[in-house]
Amino acid sequence: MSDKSSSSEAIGQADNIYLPKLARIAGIKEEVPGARGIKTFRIEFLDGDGFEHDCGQCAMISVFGKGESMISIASPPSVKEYKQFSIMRVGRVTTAIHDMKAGDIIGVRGPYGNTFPVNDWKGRNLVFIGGGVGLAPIWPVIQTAVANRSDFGKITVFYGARTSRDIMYAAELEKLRGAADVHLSVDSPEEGWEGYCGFVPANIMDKPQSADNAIAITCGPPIMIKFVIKNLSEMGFSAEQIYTTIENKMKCGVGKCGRCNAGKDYVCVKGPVYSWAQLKDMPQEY
Amino acid sequence: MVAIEDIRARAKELLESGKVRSVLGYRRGTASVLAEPAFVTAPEDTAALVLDATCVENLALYLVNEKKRQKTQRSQDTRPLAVVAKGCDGRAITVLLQENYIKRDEVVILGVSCENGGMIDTHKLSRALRGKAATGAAFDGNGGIKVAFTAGETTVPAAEVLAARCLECTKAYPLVSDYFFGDKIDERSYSPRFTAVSAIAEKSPEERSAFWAGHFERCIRCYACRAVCPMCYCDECVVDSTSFIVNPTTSADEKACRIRWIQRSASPSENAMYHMVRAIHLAGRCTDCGECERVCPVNIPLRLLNTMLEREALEMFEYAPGLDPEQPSLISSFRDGDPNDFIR
Amino acid sequence: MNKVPEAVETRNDKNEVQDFEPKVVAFLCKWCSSAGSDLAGVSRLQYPPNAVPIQVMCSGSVSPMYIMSAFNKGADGVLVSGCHPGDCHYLKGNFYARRRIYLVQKLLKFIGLEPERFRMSWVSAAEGVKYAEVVTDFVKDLKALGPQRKLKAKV
Amino acid sequence: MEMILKKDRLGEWAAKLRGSAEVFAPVFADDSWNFCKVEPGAELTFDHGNTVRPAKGFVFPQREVLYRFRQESGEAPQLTPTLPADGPAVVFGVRPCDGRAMVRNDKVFTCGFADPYYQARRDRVVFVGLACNAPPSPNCFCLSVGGSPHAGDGLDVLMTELDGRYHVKALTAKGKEIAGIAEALFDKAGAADSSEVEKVHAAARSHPQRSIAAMEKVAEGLKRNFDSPQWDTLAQACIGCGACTYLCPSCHCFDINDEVSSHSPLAGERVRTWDNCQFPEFTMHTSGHNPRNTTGARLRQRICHKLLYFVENHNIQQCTGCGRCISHCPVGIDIVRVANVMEEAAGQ
Repeated sequence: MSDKSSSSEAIGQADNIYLPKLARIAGIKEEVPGARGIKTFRIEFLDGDGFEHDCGQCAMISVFGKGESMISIASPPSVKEYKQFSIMRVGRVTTAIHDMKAGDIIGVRGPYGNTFPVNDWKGRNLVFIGGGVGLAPIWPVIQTAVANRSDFGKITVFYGARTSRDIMYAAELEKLRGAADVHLSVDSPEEGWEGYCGFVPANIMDKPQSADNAIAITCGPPIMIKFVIKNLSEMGFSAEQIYTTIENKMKCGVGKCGRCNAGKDYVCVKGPVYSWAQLKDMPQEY
Repeated sequence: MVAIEDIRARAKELLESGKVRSVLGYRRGTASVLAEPAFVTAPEDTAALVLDATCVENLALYLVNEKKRQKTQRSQDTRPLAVVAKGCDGRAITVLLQENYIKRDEVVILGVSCENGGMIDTHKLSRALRGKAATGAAFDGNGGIKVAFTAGETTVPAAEVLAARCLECTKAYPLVSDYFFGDKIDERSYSPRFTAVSAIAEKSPEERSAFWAGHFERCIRCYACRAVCPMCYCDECVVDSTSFIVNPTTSADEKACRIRWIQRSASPSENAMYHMVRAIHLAGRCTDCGECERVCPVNIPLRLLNTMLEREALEMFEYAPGLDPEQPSLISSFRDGDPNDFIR
Repeated sequence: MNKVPEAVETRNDKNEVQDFEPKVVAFLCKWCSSAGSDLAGVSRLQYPPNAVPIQVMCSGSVSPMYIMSAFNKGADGVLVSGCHPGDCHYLKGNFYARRRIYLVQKLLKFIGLEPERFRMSWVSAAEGVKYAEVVTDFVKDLKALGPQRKLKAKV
Repeated sequence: MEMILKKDRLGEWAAKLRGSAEVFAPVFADDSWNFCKVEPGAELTFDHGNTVRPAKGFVFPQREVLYRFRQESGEAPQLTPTLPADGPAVVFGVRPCDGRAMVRNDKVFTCGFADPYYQARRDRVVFVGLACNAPPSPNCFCLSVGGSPHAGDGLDVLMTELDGRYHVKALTAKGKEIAGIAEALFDKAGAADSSEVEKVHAAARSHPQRSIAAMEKVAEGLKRNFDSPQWDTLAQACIGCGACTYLCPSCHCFDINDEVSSHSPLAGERVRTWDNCQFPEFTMHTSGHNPRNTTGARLRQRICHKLLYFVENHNIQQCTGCGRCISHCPVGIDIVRVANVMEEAAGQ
């Protein structure tokens, strides 16, 4: 569902699908320090002509002179004044973004990909399972659910990171405690940490969730998703009840450059959000 | 002529005795006039092995590919590979041994002599048939090659269709081999060595510049020349600055600070850089198997770059590649007599 | 680092190239040639400032990649300068360099680049004068040749 | 609108067209046929079989500058889109398989998100097709993938060579327009001409060519054999060189990179270039994980994209049977053999 954004002659025709819109970095918050750090960027479109998006969609972030990379939009659709991206420093473009400061201008084009069907989940219990920077793509769904708390049943959030220093959205997770059960975990024990020690899939086995009238949404390193889905199935979750978002290398974001397909679907157009029912029949090409 | 039955019998014996993991040879292909590489593991399939003027591929490449494949797939079968090797292919294997990319006990070399024959050149064949594709080519026994194509057949003088490297070849048999087939003929009746490259070298600088500018402008950077070259075995090519092999331990800094030596687009300046850097990396290593020139879809005479450096290495440094696995490489050795007058 | 004058190419009515300032990239071995160029500077020798010096640990460490990349990025001339044979701090670096630079020079000449654009020299730490002469002579040759366009990336 | 053009008037037609467009035709140079600009007075002959590089380059060039960026320090970057501006072009001697590939390329580039660069070039080029009286290459198999030696889809004009003259049939408005420019050169096609064309086309269809036994079972075979070890044996000789996809008339994969010309002020171009699913790092994630890291997986992607995925998404094969990927593969990887192997496997 591509939203027809307002045309802006100054920058170029609106129908040039490769031309990014310019946006200013309004705020930067360092979530996780270090070489593989995570920073959260809030960006505001120049002269207000941005685009609308929905939970689960992504956008191509452009650093001119370095390149582009596809990042999930971490702010809920209800927030209009900025778009939020939480980016881990992993390569050429992400390092360039991490070196930027507030006020710098980047390019953003999108929104790309499909969405989490949040409206179909009204009245259901929601189980969110995030790992590392994988919390960002499912964060808009959590925010939307908490904002319309009465529409949903029990909300549980599992989130794990390598060490306590690697936990992102720490403050926001604490704020969630009222509206949802939050279970944090770190991979290996460290002093001063009372929460669960071990990988995320083990954490959910440690606190089994009931499968009836529930939807599980997970995102994280591919190895984590694999074991989370296995454990959820053992708990009785059916394939239709498990949703995830997969990551493939993307260059165009509009289903043309032929790079991100898993089987017959281009993940940038038909994905990245899939239910395990769809994913398990698709070739293992992600 | 080399009796193909001997090669088949030896290959069958090697497979049945379990001495080798598989035999790399040639068999009739379905795609074009050329024979295609055959990876024979079952003894009975050795009957399909052939050896004629269309067996142009340099099978040393598959020693490199199998070594890489074994590294990634960690297969336990460590028996050697048997490979059919012509003169130029055998010299390529010798350079791989010299650079100990492969160990001597990892390969069983079935050396074959081209005797007074040689391999056809698909570009010359296409020129002789004015762009039509040939479906068959074989020596007719008295200095000509019988060429079949869809609408009929014709005979062409061998010199007109044989590859330039075969016309200029002075040693049409490998020096290092475990088994040898055919007789070692030294004087060959075709053209003197380095004929093709001398013809270009004698041109004026303007003509040479226009010659190469025209070719580099047409290059589509499909990297077939690098992919087919047994000497280009680096996992990460210095020229591949936009897409390089990463593994989970490659840090963000390494990826961010990677120097882009050339751009991804196939513009003349970037193509010239790519071909020159590849040529200089092959100095003293290229054994003139001619594969880079054969596989080029836009017919760039790449062999000229490598044979020019080969001639310089021979005349100025008395260095010939692929003769002895123990000799030091060209670039990592020197002599007091090396030319010095160009330094002023 | 002396600032290289922008290559101002002005053509007069007879279309001759006037006061073209060639851009030269000079790879200078730290132990000899770079010291030689410092000596030239310290002794206030007057010579054209066109050569941008890049100090390398040894002329043997100058990869053909650097030379070709310099021409690709628009250098009009490239100079590689190292210690005289026998003086090399690493004993054989310059011998390896001699062989490799010879091959690069032949390759550049073969594809049609003017041979005068790529030069190698031995300049010891005591030869400030020689360094100035080498650069002056080199820039004179390059001025005659005009800007280098054969390998330069089109912008 | 069917007409007859005497062979010796072909040059005049090209000359008239050159008034308002650039004229391209197959030319034999460097031992192979390729589309080149036809200089005034140059002789125009059509005994080229098929060109090595397909007509794809006219609508999807190997290098396309998407836009230039320039940023003075402290200010917002200026982006200047660089939509293609070259003039109209007329390309002679395009074979029906290249024409049918244009229909596939149109589906990729104009459905869903419309690509303005492709559209700008596509609107300005006129493809004058030439029917194949005899198979141009020993590896042709257009009949197996629903095409034919005289198919007109994707072309603006279809010419058929008769003795001493060409039967010219305008198929689209653009075709009618370029025929109209040189109205006087053409004669009306009579009933005799039409029946001769029918005979020639029927003869062309009957010429033996390579064939994929049961095309309808191939897609099923590919789906069932997705994890079969046969992919590795079929691709064992593959060297991942990319010639097959660069020369394929319907391959459209590309890469987008920035080419910086100056750093202060920052200036450069964002460029789209051809890319290739046979290159190992085409699908390499930044983490180093590569969903397709063997030649077998990459060959499977190429064959399945052509004969399975495109069928599932658009119910037509993306492959038009020109045989270039077979003829120009350095090691003889053969899509027809792979399709037949997978089709037999569908039987078990």
